[in-house]
Amino acid sequence: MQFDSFSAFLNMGGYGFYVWLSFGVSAALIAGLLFSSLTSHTKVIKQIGARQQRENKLRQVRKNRQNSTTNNPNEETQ
Amino acid sequence: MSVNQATSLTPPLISVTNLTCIREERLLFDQLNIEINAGDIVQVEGPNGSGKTSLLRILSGLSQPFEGEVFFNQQLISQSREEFHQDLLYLGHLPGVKGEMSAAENLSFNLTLQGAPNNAVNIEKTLSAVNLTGFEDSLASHLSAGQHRRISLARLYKSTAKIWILDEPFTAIDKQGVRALELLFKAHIKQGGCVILTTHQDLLTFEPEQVKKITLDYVFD
Amino acid sequence: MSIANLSYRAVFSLVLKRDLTIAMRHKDDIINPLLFFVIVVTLFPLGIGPEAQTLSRIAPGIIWVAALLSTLLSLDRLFKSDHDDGSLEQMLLSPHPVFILVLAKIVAHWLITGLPLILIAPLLAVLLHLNEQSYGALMLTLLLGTPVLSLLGAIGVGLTVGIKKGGVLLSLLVLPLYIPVLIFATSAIDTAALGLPYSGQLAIIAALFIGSLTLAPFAVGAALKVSTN
Amino acid sequence: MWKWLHPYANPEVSYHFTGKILPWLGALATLFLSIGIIWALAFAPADYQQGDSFRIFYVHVPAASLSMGIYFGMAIAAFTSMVWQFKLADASAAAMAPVGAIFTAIALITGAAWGKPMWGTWWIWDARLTSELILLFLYLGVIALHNAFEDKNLAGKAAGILTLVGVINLPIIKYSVEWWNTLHQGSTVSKLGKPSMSIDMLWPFVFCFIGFALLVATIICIRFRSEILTRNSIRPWVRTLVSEHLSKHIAQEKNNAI
Repeated sequence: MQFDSFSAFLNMGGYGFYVWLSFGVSAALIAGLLFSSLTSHTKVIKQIGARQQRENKLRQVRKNRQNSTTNNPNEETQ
Repeated sequence: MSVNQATSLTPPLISVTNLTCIREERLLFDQLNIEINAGDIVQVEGPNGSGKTSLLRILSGLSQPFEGEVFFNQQLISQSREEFHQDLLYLGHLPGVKGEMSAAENLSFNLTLQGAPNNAVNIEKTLSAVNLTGFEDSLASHLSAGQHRRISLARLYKSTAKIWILDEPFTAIDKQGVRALELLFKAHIKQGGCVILTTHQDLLTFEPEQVKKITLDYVFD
Repeated sequence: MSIANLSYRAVFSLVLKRDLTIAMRHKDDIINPLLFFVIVVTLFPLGIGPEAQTLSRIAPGIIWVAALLSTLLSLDRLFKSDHDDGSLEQMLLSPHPVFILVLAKIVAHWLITGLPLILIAPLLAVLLHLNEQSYGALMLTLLLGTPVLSLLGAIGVGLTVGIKKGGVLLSLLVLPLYIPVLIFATSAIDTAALGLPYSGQLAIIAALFIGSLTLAPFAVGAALKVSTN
Repeated sequence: MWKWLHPYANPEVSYHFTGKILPWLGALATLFLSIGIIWALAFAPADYQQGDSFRIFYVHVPAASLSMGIYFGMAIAAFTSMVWQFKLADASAAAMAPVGAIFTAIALITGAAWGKPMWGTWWIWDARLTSELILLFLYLGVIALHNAFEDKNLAGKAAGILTLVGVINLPIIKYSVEWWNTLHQGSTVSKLGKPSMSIDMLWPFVFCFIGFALLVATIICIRFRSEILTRNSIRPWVRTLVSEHLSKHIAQEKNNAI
């Protein structure tokens, strides 16, 4: 241990402000990056899920529409 | 979705395998296979946003598909770029006409760039074929959108390319002009060329069974 | 095949002539960047003060930074209008190698915007009390340096031409690439003011010119293919 | 080499592979970083000239060299994707850019905080700081270009071209800035640099460096995985994965509600 007391550790031989500033800003930036990377992963999954649901709905609508337009004439001819 | 039932023995002019296209994370078409032979006229149809323009741009090599390959004379178009482009005439939505140049200058530049033979007399004749007599020397910025389109369509009359890819060639063209263009297409496919086009109206002078259709309807808006 | 094959030189001069014709009929493209150059340079004495000594000290930097900015301003015209009216697609679809077409367009751009800058620069140097020994260096660095600006700038335009609001983005992409030219050019002019030989800096700018001349057209070609996709 | 690499060229395989190594990477990064940082802050000796301000070195130097390293990594990825049409390389380059930009920013800020007690001013046009600043501009350019394209495949290609142009320029810029710096240096300024390091300074530095490198790898891995998902959103494997994930999520929310 290089420092006698906790306050000496904080003081960093008079350079405390600069040392803690650099370590603090670095930690904050990295934490922010880590956080945004993790949330963007779940956001991407949610986006893809939402689009899938929308596409499924559209597919359903199209199928219904096709059934209603193609089935009727078929019944008449048969 | 094969256009041709593989009746001819000659290899197809253009063939496409397993073409998949994604635009803005939307699937436009999936695993498309097409063969286009000399003498074919192909109409690509589908609702707005179904990827007609994207397909034409992929066929011309302007866009890269997400997956799949386009072959010209059984060679990848990326590997035979020069030969392919010599045999290709693509006209997109945009006419490619500079407002600062006259109609004649525009046509002459475009023809020279494509390597088609041209001279002053020829240019005048070609412009008159698209009803632009008297406008040869007027700056294109003074002409209308329809006239711009006709300047770009004028290249068809002098083109030596076998493959014509035309995106909505009939927009802003009157009925007479459409008829003239269709006659031009007929002559072109008779000479062993092929025409691939999108259009909202049906082709008038062609028999319905003469026109091969590619339908794109893989839409999820 | 009945296609009359054009030689590379014929294609080059065809495109060059076309671009020059268009520029001559649309003179704003030549005059506006030039006016911008002049105005930016005249702003500095107004902002800093008219002392001849201060001005002559910073004259090389001012002239070069103004040249960078006015080149940046004019870059937009390089491919934008061709992209918007569809002629760019047609050029990419021509059977000729893309780098020839691109090179012709860049040369045309330099003739339209770079050359007038060089011609008017001595006049502005007088306004800024540039050291008398530095005029030769100023002209030579501009002569070798402005083509580099056009070449590197073309890469940025190629990348941003398909983007709707590409103007600001373009400056972000291009300006960092201009830094070496700026450093060596101003240093050559400074060195000349001291009466020392500046051939070293000139040689480096020449090397940058040769390097960008050989590599940039291919990068621009690739960028345009992405932008028209 | 290619045979060995081939299975990993498949997006699905590399998604699952990175998913497996991710916890290990994260754990190793935490281990090395916590040892390194505590050692650097509390146990490493103070520099005989710079005193305790020297401790900034343990963050500044790893961040600066990693910021350059990530740019070169991006350039290699861009080159691979351009030459071999290797789509995953684009995804990895896209994952690297923001990480590199953040580490460049860290190098700049710690450099300024180190410079203030040393030079008496926050900013000095020192060669290393200046080229770091220009590197930040290059990163921001790549990121901005990436964001300007809506189609991620196109964005990757465009950013790749810019990265390659940048990587050719980077040595030239670095050299020109160094040369410019020596030219304009009036008074002798004590440069930021590595004083002769004693062995009890070296070890914490090694731990910090490896720790930061592992941290970078971890974050790139996380981002890489989301890039793979966005680029392959139409694939069946992504669809099943997403629906499984969402159903699990919904079940969890129900449990929470109860």
